Amino acid sequence: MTYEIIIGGKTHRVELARGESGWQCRLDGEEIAVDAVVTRPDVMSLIIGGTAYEVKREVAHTGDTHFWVKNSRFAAEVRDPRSLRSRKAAAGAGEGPQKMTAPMPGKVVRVLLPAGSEVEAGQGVLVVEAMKMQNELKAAKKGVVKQVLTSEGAAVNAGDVLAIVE
Amino acid sequence: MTYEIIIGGKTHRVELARGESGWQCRLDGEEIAVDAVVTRPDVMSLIIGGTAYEVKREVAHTGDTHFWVKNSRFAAEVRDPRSLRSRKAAAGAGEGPQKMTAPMPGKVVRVLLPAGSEVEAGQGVLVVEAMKMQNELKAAKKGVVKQVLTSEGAAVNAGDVLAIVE
Amino acid sequence: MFKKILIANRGEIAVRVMRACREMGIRSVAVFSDVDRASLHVRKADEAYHIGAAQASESYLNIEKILEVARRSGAEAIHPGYGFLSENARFAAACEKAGVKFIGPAAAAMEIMGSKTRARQAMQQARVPMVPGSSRGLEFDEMRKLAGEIGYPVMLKAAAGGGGKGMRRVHAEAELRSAYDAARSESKRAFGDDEVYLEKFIENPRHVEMQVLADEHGNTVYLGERECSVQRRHQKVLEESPSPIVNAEMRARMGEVAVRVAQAAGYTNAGTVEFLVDRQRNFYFLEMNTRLQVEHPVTELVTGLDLVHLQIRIASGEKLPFRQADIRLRGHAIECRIYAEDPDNNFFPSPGKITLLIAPSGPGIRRDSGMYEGWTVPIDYDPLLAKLIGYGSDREEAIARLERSLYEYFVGGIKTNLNLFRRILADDDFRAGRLDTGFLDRLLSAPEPPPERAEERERVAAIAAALFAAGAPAASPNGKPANGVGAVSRWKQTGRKELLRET
Amino acid sequence: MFKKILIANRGEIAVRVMRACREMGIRSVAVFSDVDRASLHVRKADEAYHIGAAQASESYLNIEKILEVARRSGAEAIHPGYGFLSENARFAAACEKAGVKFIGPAAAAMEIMGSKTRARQAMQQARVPMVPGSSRGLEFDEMRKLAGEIGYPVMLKAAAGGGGKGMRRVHAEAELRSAYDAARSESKRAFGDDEVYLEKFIENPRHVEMQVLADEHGNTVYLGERECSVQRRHQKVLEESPSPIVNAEMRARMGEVAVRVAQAAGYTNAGTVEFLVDRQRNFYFLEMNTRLQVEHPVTELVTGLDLVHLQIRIASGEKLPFRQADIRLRGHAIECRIYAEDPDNNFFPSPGKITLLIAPSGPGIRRDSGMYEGWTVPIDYDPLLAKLIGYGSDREEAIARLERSLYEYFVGGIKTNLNLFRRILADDDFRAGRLDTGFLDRLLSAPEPPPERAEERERVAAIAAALFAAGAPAASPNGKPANGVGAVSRWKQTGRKELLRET
Repeated sequence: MTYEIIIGGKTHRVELARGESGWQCRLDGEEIAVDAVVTRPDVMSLIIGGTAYEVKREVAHTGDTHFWVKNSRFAAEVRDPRSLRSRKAAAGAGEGPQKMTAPMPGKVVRVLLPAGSEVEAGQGVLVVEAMKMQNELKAAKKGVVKQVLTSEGAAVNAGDVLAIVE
Repeated sequence: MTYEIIIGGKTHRVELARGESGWQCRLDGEEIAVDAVVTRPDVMSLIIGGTAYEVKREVAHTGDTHFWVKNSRFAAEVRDPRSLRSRKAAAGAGEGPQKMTAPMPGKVVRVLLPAGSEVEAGQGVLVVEAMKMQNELKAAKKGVVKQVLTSEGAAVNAGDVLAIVE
Repeated sequence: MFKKILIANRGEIAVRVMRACREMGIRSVAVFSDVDRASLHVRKADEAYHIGAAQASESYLNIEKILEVARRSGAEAIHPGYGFLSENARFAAACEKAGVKFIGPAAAAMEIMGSKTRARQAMQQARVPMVPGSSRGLEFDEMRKLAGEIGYPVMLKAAAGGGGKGMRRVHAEAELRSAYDAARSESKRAFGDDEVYLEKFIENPRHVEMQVLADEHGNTVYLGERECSVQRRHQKVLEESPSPIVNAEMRARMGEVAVRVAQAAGYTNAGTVEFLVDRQRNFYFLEMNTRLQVEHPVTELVTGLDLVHLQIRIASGEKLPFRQADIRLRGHAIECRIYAEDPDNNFFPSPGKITLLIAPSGPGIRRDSGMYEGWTVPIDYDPLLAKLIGYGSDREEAIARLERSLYEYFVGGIKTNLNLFRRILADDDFRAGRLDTGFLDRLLSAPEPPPERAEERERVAAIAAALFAAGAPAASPNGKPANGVGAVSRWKQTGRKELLRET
Repeated sequence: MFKKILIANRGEIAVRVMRACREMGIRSVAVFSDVDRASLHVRKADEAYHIGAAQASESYLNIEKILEVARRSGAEAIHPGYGFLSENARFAAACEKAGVKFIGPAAAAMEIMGSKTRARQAMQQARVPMVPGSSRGLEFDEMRKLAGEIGYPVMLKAAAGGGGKGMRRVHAEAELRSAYDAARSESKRAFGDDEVYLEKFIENPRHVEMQVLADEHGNTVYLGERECSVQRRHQKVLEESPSPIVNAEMRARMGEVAVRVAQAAGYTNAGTVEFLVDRQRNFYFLEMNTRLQVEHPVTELVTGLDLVHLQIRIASGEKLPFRQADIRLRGHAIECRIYAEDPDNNFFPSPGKITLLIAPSGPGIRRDSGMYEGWTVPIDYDPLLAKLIGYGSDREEAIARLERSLYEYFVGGIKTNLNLFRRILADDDFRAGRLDTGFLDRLLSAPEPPPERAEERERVAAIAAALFAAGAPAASPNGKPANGVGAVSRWKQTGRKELLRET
């Protein structure tokens, strides 16, 4: 079995074969013997060269799959080149217009800058409240508020586009 | 939906209907409104007349299904009269010959009474060791050891018949 | 003693109070909103009643509905927890009128202390040292005038406030208007009251508070201080007891002032007197919190007492079972507030379903939690999920145990601030006890320390991702593992390279 | 200080030692047998090595394999936990020879104490009070003769014994032969040694033990006693500190004898001196356990110290960081040993898969566990799953907290003795502190108390069974619940009957 694992833009090629005991793994061309066992759903214990790792798999509500190694989180895309199946590609960090999205479900409590306003980098455009905290969404760059796609009092979901700054 | 729930030889008839909110339940002819939610697999929170119960479902390795209400365990058989489906019937406590079964997986470390021996009620017939504890299996009644179906050093599974006393 | 207590709260604090009830043989009654049917406090209660919509004003802040449940269930007393109605004197008075004991101070004492401005007035009379400022709520023009007199920077505060809500620091007059409006609106929303007052802003003070307990027979004691300087946006993040800068002599002085404060207000039950401490270790009365604090467990661990048991005993009319001289502090305790928020993304709240939960335990670890695996954290309330408290024979051991337990803690499916605590506890200033209320902002504005062993861990993540995809086998109790002594020859070729070994 | 420690054990104690290592910044090395690949101690370790088959002689008792892993991994010290090799002087000597520090006493002290008979000889010389009996292992004929002289009942004990293994009480000469053979065979199997000696059997004594700590610079202190009288088949089930019958004066006398015992043997590191206490509160030296005890957490909770940290510090050559006068006992702690066994079926072991695990936490609760949900308890080892320890400001509060946490604890899929503790803690004699080693047998021979509210609970079980079968919905954070204030009219018809209400 061969997989391509894409982490932070870098593609790792992992070839797996069952060894006499455990797995024989070739990671980016290097042979590594791995003793792996899933101790409970989404939790894998690995022993590699005597070192023990516990890796947790987490599917974020964005759809990304994270693998936690100790306290380090890695968002990984898994491709199986044979079947050409691929897990959701990571969203590219686009240039051009900035879409301001709701970072969490909540309620829009204030629109600070209406459409057409000029905006400085770091200036607040909207205030969203969730879990009793008000959070200002700030423009990433200087420009103009092109569109405001919500209004005060509106309930929003994580990922909803609330405004566009160009 | 109607179910027959058999607990300790007694059959309860439970009729369920979804109420405007929660469940409308008829238990042995009595109307009871139940607010129930499964909080995690096999754990159900019930509120009945204001009283909160947490019921845990457990499938024992004998195949019996247990329902725990606080610290009380109830082995229950669930029948759906419409479909005539039925969960495993509880094993009847037979008369006649006593089958002595291994209560847990382990190893037979000693056969105290060979086949043909006379045996008093409460007298040990076999010793099984598991988890570093030796446990004597005792005859429930006076009689004769009819058969010994294992031998010293044999590994046994829970439920295996090890000897028969008549 | 009461036979039944209603807990007018949710989350970890409701669970904590219910545990105390069960320990004392008292039945507990939960109330819950639409979105809390499956919450842990409902699972832990003896009785549970739905009281309304998610919005707090329809449920946890709704006095009429809560008293209606008390009546229906026959509860003899109500524990308000913290937040929600806990410092609402109207609620305490309504309880009294309904013949239900409010577990907290009398409404009169709450009214003095619940309003930060009235508290300042009372404390002025009792000659308790205070920060310069107004002792009443101000209209905008008055505020602008006074701020000009005492000089910027100044602090706007909600008179009804607590927990940092409705607070704003203002550096110059130009900022005053928007800060004033924001503080009022936040205060209105959080407490149903928009009175806002002013204090001189003290640069980088420590925030140290003193726990007091008073029975209804005139006995008042203090139980030692808590250092609460680690804050973000005026919200405490980590607390400890004792404070690294308070010695026995200072503790006695501060404790005596705190007892005087409580007595001046005719205070009963558990309360906390907050002080600002400047660099010369002078302390100033800030306010009194007339409730159980979020951070009460650190005091419980160093005193060995159970504050909720004592609250209930006091409310039922019992005398304090000890005197000041009987209180013995021992060891050190630190609490981490685990929030559903994303430290990598401006601490935005992160509600959602908890898909995996691995919780720490073992020596010196106390966990007061309101979450469980499979539970969906609602968006409607404060994002506090749980408190992780470490105890040790000294501060260093408490830190070490917390670090160990944070290593074990995993919450999957939502973001939490667990990694923030790893960073705080490793910080040199923190370890040296050099704390003030600016500590956390400084830490967060510094560049994040580079991830440890990033390359090695990325390679392990890649291997694990592939193995998960390939369907690695679940544990079998009889499986033969791979890296045994019997497999040593293969290790000679591969494992010995130690390319992935962490040393 | 060591950089890496190998833990030659499994289960909760291996996890507990690894936690201490992580807290001290020391890397931990696990060893595991075929059936323990997925066990918690492997998950918690920094490194892990397979050492052989399930049978302990092939793995956890195999000195050569363990030392080979120490060599390969570069571990500088070995912590043996309890059981297995922990009291094996040959192992301590082999460690020394291999240049690996054994975390425990020197082999010479272990040899004296590891053999109960040699210990009796040494203590006779140090004029420590002892129960009449033999001070050496006996052949059957010698034993029959001596037993006749001191009079039945007598106690046969394995010289290498501990934890009740290889012990037999004998009431009359007719029983002696089979008891002798059984004790020898059990001892042989458990300890690899079949020396058996004899003591006069003291009717219903208390079993009280004293914790001692000795550094390698001649300093020895005692840390207070533990009451361990609640036993079944000589196996401790529940322990507490302090003992309900030991006051400060008796503690000082017993502690001083314990220190004398340790010093007479040249003892270093953590050890426990066991005493029998008769009805007149006279105490007799029984034996010294030259290891960390299962029940060490109760001492940790009342002293505020971490015994494993201290063991490691002592082994690395540090001096004790305190003197006898610095030890301050505060509060009360009780430990329940949670076993995979079936109290309703003669306490037969109950290995198998844990299908559901709900673990308690909160105030005053410490949990040292070796299990997790989804783990399969192997059949091959001691059935201890976890320890639940309750702390309170007094004994009553510790009991109340344990009862509360037992209420929360649920282990599904296998049988455990959780309900046994509910019964013990509710017992009048237990609550009054009227304990002796016959306590538990008396409790178990009494008829079981009738189940509480059996009919009501059966009806709830029937309803839940039907709802599970019907596929009751999982929790939704937006679901409208049923028994709200809005639904009150229906409650008038049904709920008000209160047929199912628990009052």
